Order: sequence, then structure tokens, then C-alpha cells
Amino acid sequence: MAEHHHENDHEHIAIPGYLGVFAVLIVGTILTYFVATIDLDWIFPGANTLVALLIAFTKMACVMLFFMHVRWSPRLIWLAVAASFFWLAIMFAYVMQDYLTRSTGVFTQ
Amino acid sequence: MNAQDAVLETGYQSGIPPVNYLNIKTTLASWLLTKDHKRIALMYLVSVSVFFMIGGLFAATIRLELLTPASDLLETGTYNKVFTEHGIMMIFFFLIPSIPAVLGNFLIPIMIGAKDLALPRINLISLYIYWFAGALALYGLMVGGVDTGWTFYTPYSTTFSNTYVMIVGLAIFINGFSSILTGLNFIVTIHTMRAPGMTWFRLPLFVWAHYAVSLVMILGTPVVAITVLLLAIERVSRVGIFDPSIGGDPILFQHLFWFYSHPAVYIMVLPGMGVVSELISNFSRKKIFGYEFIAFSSIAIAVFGFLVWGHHLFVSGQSPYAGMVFSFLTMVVAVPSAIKMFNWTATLYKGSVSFDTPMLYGLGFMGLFLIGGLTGLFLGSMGLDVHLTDTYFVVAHFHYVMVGGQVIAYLGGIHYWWPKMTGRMYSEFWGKISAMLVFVGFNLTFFPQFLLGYMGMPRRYAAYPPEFQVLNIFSTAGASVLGIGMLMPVIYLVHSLKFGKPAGDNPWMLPGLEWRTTSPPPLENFATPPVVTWEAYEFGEGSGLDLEEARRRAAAPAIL
Amino acid sequence: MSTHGHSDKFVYHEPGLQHQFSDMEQQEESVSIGMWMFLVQEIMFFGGLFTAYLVFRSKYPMAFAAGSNHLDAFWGGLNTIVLIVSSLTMALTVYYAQKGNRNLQVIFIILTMLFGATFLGVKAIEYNDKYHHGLVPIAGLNLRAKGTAGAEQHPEGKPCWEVAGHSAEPAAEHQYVNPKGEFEWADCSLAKLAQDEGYLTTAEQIGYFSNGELDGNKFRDKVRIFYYLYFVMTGLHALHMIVGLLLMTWLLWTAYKGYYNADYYMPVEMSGLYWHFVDIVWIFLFPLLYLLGRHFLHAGH
Amino acid sequence: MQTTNWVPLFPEQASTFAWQVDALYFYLVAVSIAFSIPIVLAIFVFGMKYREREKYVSGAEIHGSMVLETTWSIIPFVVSMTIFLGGAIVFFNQMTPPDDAMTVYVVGKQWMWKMQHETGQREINELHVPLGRTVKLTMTTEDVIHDFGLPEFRTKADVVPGRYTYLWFTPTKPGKYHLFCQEYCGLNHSGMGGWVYVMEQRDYDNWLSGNVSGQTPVEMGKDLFENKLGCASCHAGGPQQRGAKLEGVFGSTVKLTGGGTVVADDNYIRNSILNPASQVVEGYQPIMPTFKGQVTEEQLNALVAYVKSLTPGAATKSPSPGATAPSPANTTGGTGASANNMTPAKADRGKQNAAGSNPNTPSNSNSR
Repeated sequence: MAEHHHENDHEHIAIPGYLGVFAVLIVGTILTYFVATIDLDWIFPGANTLVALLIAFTKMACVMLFFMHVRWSPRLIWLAVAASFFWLAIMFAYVMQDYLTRSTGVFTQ
Repeated sequence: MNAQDAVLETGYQSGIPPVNYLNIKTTLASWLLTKDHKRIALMYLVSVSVFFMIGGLFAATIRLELLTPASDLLETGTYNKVFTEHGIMMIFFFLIPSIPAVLGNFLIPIMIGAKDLALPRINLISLYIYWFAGALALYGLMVGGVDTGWTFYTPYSTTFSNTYVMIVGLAIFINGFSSILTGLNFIVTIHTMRAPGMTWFRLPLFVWAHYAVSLVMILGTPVVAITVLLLAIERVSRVGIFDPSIGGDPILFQHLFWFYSHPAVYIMVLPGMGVVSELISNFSRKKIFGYEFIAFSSIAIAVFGFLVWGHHLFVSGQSPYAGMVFSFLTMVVAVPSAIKMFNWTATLYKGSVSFDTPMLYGLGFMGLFLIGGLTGLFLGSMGLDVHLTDTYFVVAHFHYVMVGGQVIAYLGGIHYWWPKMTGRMYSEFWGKISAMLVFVGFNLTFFPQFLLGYMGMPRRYAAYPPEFQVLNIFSTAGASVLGIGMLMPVIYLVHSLKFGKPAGDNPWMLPGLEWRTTSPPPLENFATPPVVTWEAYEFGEGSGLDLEEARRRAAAPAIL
Repeated sequence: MSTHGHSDKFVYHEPGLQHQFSDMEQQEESVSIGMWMFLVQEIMFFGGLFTAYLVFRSKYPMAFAAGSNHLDAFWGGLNTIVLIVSSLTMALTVYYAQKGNRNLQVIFIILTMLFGATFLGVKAIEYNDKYHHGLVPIAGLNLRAKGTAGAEQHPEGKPCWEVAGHSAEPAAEHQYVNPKGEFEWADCSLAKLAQDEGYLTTAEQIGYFSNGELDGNKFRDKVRIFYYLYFVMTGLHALHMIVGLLLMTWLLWTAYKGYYNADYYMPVEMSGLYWHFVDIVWIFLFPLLYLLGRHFLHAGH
Repeated sequence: MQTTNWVPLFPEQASTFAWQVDALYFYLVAVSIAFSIPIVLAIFVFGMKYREREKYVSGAEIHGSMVLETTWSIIPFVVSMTIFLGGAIVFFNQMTPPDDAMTVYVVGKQWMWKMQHETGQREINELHVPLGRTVKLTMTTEDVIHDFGLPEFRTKADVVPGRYTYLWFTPTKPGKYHLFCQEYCGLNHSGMGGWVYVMEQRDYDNWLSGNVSGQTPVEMGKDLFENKLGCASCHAGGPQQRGAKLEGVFGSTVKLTGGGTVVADDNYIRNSILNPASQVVEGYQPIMPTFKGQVTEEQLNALVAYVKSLTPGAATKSPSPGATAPSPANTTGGTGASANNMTPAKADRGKQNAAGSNPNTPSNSNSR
């Protein structure tokens, strides 16, 4: 299979790298707590949630790319990850499109 | 040594090869602990047949009850349990595993020239999970059954039904993981186990279809698993997110349930389409028309299939705007199915069409799936769906797709690959008869239900107003024909196991990899690992088959 | 190929190569794709729960905020840190497996398991706390109740939004009986706040009020939904942790036996993938469950 | 097109948008035929024309055609879009009730339908509507999901606990039409049906006036006493009366034949209507027939109330039949309902202030 990378060229990340990622994760955690205690609703309602999720996504990206070695994995793995999030998005979006527009069972009210 | 030589070496052997996957070991343990995909497939074959029988019995009971308007054969309560069990047995324990777990399991490794599935142990585990879930479901049936309908709508299933929802729900939850593991196994296998030269576009469409199906299994099944789990928790704890009395939402259950269960319909029919692609192309000895389009339409169906579940909720209190979106996407999904239909038809053009039993099933599929698909448009079109949903029109529609599509294709596939699986040939005569009976009986059973549906006869009714009786009598009559047609294969196929004449490795002289090994195949499928040098569906000289020799042998008087 | 000291000793017998594969490379690829497909289905599995969370959060934000504020962000945060550390040790385990260093492998597996166990311990403490404060959504499971500001018997004659401040630091605790073991929640001040500032959702305007009056009981039911989701989500996550620990025990044994080397360490790597996945789930659960309403504590009043 | 054919293929068109649904149906049938005939024909022709003549000859080397593929991708797409639009338009009509609609409240419960007209009349499993008037149903349920299905009107809507759903139609033909519960709802699902009667305005008015349940209990009891049940023929005062005199009897102590006395309270009166022979007043023959099974609970309440009213001062203590009125249990949380719970909920509060709560409107009071 052309896109295959043999796992044994595993010099892709060394101890310092891991520690760096770890630091990012810890900082993210602390940050997410303190941001949550500040009221950001003056920006727009729900800004807090958005920020919290952004941080969470960053942390997830770090874990996936470096701890789970996605960064050095074949395209198929990227595809799998992308697909799963795409399908999650489908589920969220298409369920919510009902709840957000469901003012009533009829059009005119 | 490459595959051609392998063919020349074993190609015309007409007896049963002395050593094959069936007789290499014969102890019970060698079956129960086997990691050979072919043996696992056979065990699946037996199991799903059992569940098909059970479901069939329930179906017969339903039709008998509906012979008369009053609920006289069964009380309403019993009837509710009967149609529920019919749905559960057929959908979760027959339709979903049938083609992938039996034919797919047996053929995918052979078709791509592999020794086995990539994860044989997982394969065996999934069989045991299936058995366990099936046993649990049957237990639930024994102790009293369940009467929620196979859709388990809340709050009836969580709060009001006093039947064995927990057990059966649990069975379905567990069974989900069986199909997840199967799908996972197929994807891995198709990615990593293809023989040298077996490029993606040399894969048989059967394999493409199963790739699409596996995607749906992996992405959809977990959702129904968690949904059923939530249902179970709510039923035990008497509190939960589907409970309207504390502000929960019963319709959320329908969303989550159909997020899987609509794609599940494609899990059931896509493999059927794969089988039919094989049949049509091979029995008209002509490269299938528009290979790429059929291949990608399978993927398209798998993806778009996830975007349309809301068309089950047009009248359920879902926002009408959401209904619009879902209806639109439903119409879009119609297109890839249409593409397949046209391509199959075009494949017949200027072919050399032979009407062996499998081909009869293949053509039958085309006819019935045509109707099934078109009536899908009726239900996808909102204004009409408001009138038709929850009536017998729906029942007829999905039986045309599920039985007329999936089951017919499954039977066709079983007949087509039977010689390969067992090395024996069934009686062609009885094969043709049963194919005809099934086709006629099926139409007689379910076509009247379209009319009943438009007249407004609601589904899941044990008793119905008398003006509906005439058509119901037609339907029941048809059902009896259908039943006979479905039983006959069991008899002559089993009979052929012992008395059928040896089929030879390649009874129809077809180019697919599965026909280039002995039948039944050896333990690791090929005497020598094949190297693929021909395109898919290559019937001419490029296939490397010695057709001249084959003709000579065909001309010679048959030895009986 | 790494030329690490250990590797040559293992080079001939490829311990894991199974009959259906032609070589180690094909097997490794298959296994890793298989594992990733499994993770994909895990994502969809939790996805269903997150969908439910999304739906009800968007319907009853205030009830969810109130419920979340009563969770102890300290324990939650601590657990997040613990999991992240365990993720690091797991990553290092894989790293040393690749290096073929058995001893460090074993050490880091042990560390990982320790942190995993710690996580479960903290969870146990939290669950116990919820149990004592009548916050288990299942009726009949809150029999031994301690009062705090968040959930205590409704003070006579006080409207539910004037129940003593629902801040995270518990007020003077006193035992009292909760005979039916009902889910308890008295304080609906956040709903009041939202009403005054006028950002109740339509669902809330129906869901919290009876005849135009804020109804403590109806608010309690919505908080109950939050706790139901909290228990289901964290419960399933904890279950995955337990499975992970079993996996680790097996891994520890095989690693100790020196089963893995620079050329064959797929099991280690695969277990690592699983462990990291469980960590990721928590990375989302922490803010969504513990933090989403914090700012109201410091904002409104 | 009459439901009296021996195999009726179509229900009557009894509502204003029924023809639209049928038109859509015929359009789809036409489309289906237009697609199937060529394909089936092609299958047969090809099958015959190109059937195997010599064994193992391979067919022509045709691998596909971009032109054809695009054609038969685009044509179905266009057609399906027309179907979508048609469906959407009809759906829009079905989901858009006119403003001048008369509202009927519907409560489903296992396994019956309870309707209440704005004017107060209650019906069970039957709905009487005037011809040509737009009727809008405001529906909810006490237990599980039901579905209010009206095939002849070509419309249908699920009835969901904890929220309201709506349904509207304008009947165009007088007659008696099916009402089905079309969402599976348990044991007696197939029994949960009824009839919708579409009547000329005149008949409808007669029906309204004939239907006593709009009256106060006392009026209703009086009506029953004097006309419907004919109690008056024996119990009304006068020389030749065979039945006990009821004026002033309530609350008094009466002597029974065979000794013993009893206080004539609610239960005594109730009992004497249901099993008259059990406690016969001294001096009368036990000739009164039982009315068990002939009078509903509601009528019984009304009779008791009337008898009380014959005793000045007692009538005030008369029980209100409204007490027995149904009200949905599961309406605590406004479920997916959102705003549509608001309108009726407000209306509900309004009614409570005004004419006492409308029994068929789910009240927002907490059911715990």
C-alpha cells in the first residue's frame, strides 16, 4: 500500500516533544478553568462555552497529533478521524435543525 | 506460479477436491473454534436461516390473523407481540447480518485473493456475540415477548409497556457490536489484504458494496447502541431524557433511533445490490455497464443515507422546516439508486444472457426493487407521506425493498455461490420453479398492501374495518405461495449437499477470483497466492480462462 | 529498523505474525487501521450522548448552569490533570516500547495504571458526595442526605430563588432524612436571574413556570435531567477507564515477560490509542459538565 | 371512488386539500409508470434478443458511456425535485391552518379519544363538525404517543405527551368518516378509533342543542329526569304517583320497608338509582327498574345534583361534573413544544381566571 509508513521509523517525536505537548495540555486545562470563571457574555451570549470548546479542541488536537501519532500516520487514518468528526457534525447539525426551528408543528405560528 | 497456471492446474477438476476447508478437520471443536472465514460464514448461514424461519412463522401468523377483520385468531395483545417479534427477528437477526456475514464473510477474502479476513479472531468473536444476542432475544421471546414494535418508541417502551423490553433491548444492544466488528473487519481486509494486482478498480462490485455497508455499520450502529442503552437505563431508573413528565423529549429518541435505523435500511439493501451487480454482469457474460458509477453510487448511498432519517418523522411533531430539508435529501438519495438500476439494465444490452436460477433472482430483484424504490419517492414526498405514513403503504414499501430487494438478492447469491461453498450443484429445475414462485407469491402478497395503504388501513392493527378485507385475503393467499417458494430452496439445497452432482471449480466459466480456486476452496483459499492481471468482469481472452476447452467439455454428453 | 540492543535477540521469531498475513508490515497496518475503526465507532457511541447533552443544554441552559455550578470543579480539574499525566506516561510507554526498553516500559505502564486508578478514586469520591446531597437523579437512591445550600429541604415560605446562595463552598452541613430518597434541588435563582435579564429560552419559559410563577419543582426537574446526563456520561467514561485498566494489566504482564521489542510492539501502541481516546473524551466532559455555568457565580450576583 | 365499491381503491375526498394529495399521488403513479415500463421492457427485450446462443461467448466490449450516465443521473434528479416541490407545497397547505378555524381540543389516552368543543360539548371517539367550517384540532395525550389519522381528509398528526400538536381540515362532504389512531400505542391500539361526522350546519346546530353535556349539572339532571329517562312519570308529584316524592327528601332521614332508616345523602340517591330494590322507602313497591348501565357517571352526577336542587339549600353542595374531567398528566415540562406550548398555556391561564379551567387543556400545574 503506497501510503503506508512503517511504524519503526519512530524518531518522529522524542521525550522533549512529549513533555512540550504535556505542558500545553496542562496550561490548557488551567486556562479553561479561569476563562470559565470570567463572564464573557458581554461579547455574545454563550461566548464562554465557545472559548471552552476551542480550548478543548486544541487539547484534543495535541493529543491526537502527537500522543496518538496521527501526524505521522497514513492518509487513511487522517481520513478516519476526519470522517468520524464529520459524521458527529451531521448528527449534531441535523438533530439541532429540528430543535432550533421547532417553534410549533405548523408553519404559521 | 501465477493464477493462470493455478487455473490450468485445477481449473477443470470436476470432482470434490480431496482436501478442502470442509473436510480438513471435522471435529465439533474444529468448527466452534475455527478462525476460517468460510466455516464462520457457514455457521452464520445456519444461524440466520434459523432466525429467518422464526420470523417467517411470525409472518405467517400475522397474515392468518389478518384474514378476517376481527382479531379472532389472536388477541390484540398477542398480535402486538407477534408483529414486534417478526420485525425484531427479521431486521436485527436476519436482514442485517444475512448477506454481509454469510456471503460477504465467505467471499470477500476469496474475491480479493486473501488467505482470510484480516482479523479472524474478531470475526469469530462477532459470531459468538451474534449467537449470544440471538439467544437472549429468543429467551425474551420465550418468557413472554415484547410488544413495543421493533422501533421501541418512547414513552411506550420506557414507561407503559409491561412486556420484556429490557431483555430484547439488551439483545439488540449486544447484537449491534457483532455487526460493528464485522464491518470493521471488512474495511481493514479490503484495505490491506488485496492480492498483488488487485487494484481498487479491479475489485468486484460485491466488494465495493460491502465496503460501503461497513462504513454504515461502523458509523451508525454505535448510535443505536447508546440509544437503546439510554432506553434501558430510563426503563429501570424511571427517569430520563425521553420522559416528557420532567421535560424530556420522546421525539429525541426517534431522532437518535432513526439516525441508525434509516441507514440500516441501506445496510440491508446495499449488499443485495452488490450481489445483483455480480449476477447481472456474470450471467450476461459482459463487463458491467458503468463500473465506476455503480461503485461510487454505493458510497454515495452510504453517505447520503445518513442525511435523510427525518423523513420518518414528518408527522411526528418534528419541525416542518426540518421536514423540508430531510425530504429534499431523500429525493437526492433516489438518484444513485436510479443510476444502479439503469446500469444493470444497460449491462444486458448486447450481452450473452443465460437464465440460470441465480440470474432469475437477479432479474426478479430488478423488478421488485424498482417498485420498492419508486414507492419510496411516494413516502419521501411530504404532502403524500402525511396521508400514507403509518399505513399499509409503508409496510408494502419496505417489504418490497427488504424482501423483494435484500432477501431475493440473498437467495440469488446463495444459489450463485452454492457450488463454490459446497462443491455440489443444486437441482436447476427446482431452483427455477422456486424462483418463479417467490416472485409471483411476493407480488401477490404485498402489492395489494399498497392499495390498502392508500385507502388508509393503519399498520399494526389486529382488527380492521371490514371494507379492507378483500385485499387482505389476496395478501394472505399470496403469502402462502411465497412461503412455499421460500421453503423449497431449503429442501433441494440441503438435498444437494449429499446427492447434488459435483459442480466443478468453475461451473459457469466465470472470471472472478472465487471461480479460480477449487470448490470447495482449500483452507487458505488458494493453492498458490494469486496475482491478478485481468480487469474486473473480463470475460474474453484477457481473463486467461480456457474457454475453448470449456466449450468442448460442454458439448460432450454430460456424465450423470 | 532500529538497531537497539534488545532488538536482534527477537528478530527471528516474529511472535505476533498470524497466518493470514504475508508479513509483519501488513499485519501492523491492518491492526492499526482496525484499532482506528474501533475508535471511530467509539466516537459515534459517545456522540449519541453528546447529542442528547446538546439538545437539552440548548433547551434549559439555566438549569444546566445551576446543576453544573454545584459540581465540584476542583475534583473535576484534578481528574483532568491526572488523566493528562496518565496520557503522558502512556505515550512514554509506547515510546520506550518502540525503543525496546523493557524496564522503562514496565515502569511507565505501572505509573499509567496508578493515575488511572487515582482518576477512578476521585470519581468515587464525587459520586459519594452527590449521593449524600440528594443529587442522584434516580428516586430512592438519595436516602442519606446532608443539607447544603444547593439542595436542601425547601425553607418555609421562601420562594425558590431566595434560597441561600448556591455558591460552591458548602454552607453549614446538617444531616436530615430524605425518606423517599427523592432527587433534591431547591435553588432556582439562576432562572430568576435569567428572567430578570430577559434571556430565558422559549423552552425555559414553558419549562420553569407554572401560571407565570417560577416553579421550583419544575426547575428541579430540569436540573435532574442535567444530573442524569452527568451520571450517564461520566459513568460510561468510567466504564471505559476500567476496561482500559484491565487492558493495562494484561499489557503489564506481557511487557514484564519481555514480549515486546523494537520490531513488535503493536499491542502497546494500540492500547495507547485506546487510553488516549478515553482521555480525549474527558477533555470534553470536563468543561461541558463542570465549567459551563461558572461565570454566573461571579457575574449576576 | 365510493367506499362502497367491492374493492374500493380510494377513500373519499372529504377535505379541501384531499384533491391535492390525490393529484400528487397520481403524478407519482404516472412517474413510476413512466420509469418502470421502459426498464421492464428493456429487460425483457435484451433478455430475449441477447440470450445466450453459444456457451461462454462473452458479450460486446461496452464499458459505459458518460453521456448516458449523466443523462440518467440528471433526469431522475430533476423529476425527484418536482416531486419534492409538489410534496412540499401540499405539506405546507396541510400544516397551515387558516385563522378563522374553530378549535376543538383533543386528548388521546390509551385507548380512546376525548374531544371538547369550544362551546363545552364533550365527545368520546366521535367528532361532530359542521360542513365547510375549518376545524383546527389542538391535541395532546395523557400517556403515550398516539396519532390522529383521518384518511378521508388526507391528514394525520402524531399526538405527543408533554406538548401540543395541531391538525386542521375543512370538510367538504357530509358523511361519516374514519378516525384511526395511527401511531402504535399498545394493547388496544387497533381499537382506538372512531368516527368523524360531517353535518350540514343545520343538523350540526340541532346536534349541539341536543347534546346536553353543555348544560349545568342541574339543568342536565332536570332534562334527564323529565325527558330522557322519564323518571318524572313516577316521581313527579301528583295523586297517582308510584314513586317516592323527591322534593325535600335530600338530607332527610327516610324509613325503609322492613324497618331501618337511612339518611338520604348523595350515596343513597345514587344507590337508589342503580339498585332501587336494595333500599325501598316505606310504603312503596320495589317496582323501580335499575338504571345501572343506562346512565353514565356524568349523568348520575347530574341526577344527584337535580334531586338535591329539589331541596332548597342543599343544591349549593352539588358536586360539579367538571371534577371528573380529564386533564393530561405529562405536561410538566414544555417538551420539544417550545412556543406552541405558550399559546394554549396562556389561553389556559386566561380560562382559569375566567370560566374555570378548560378540562381538556393541559394545565401547567405540576403533576408531582
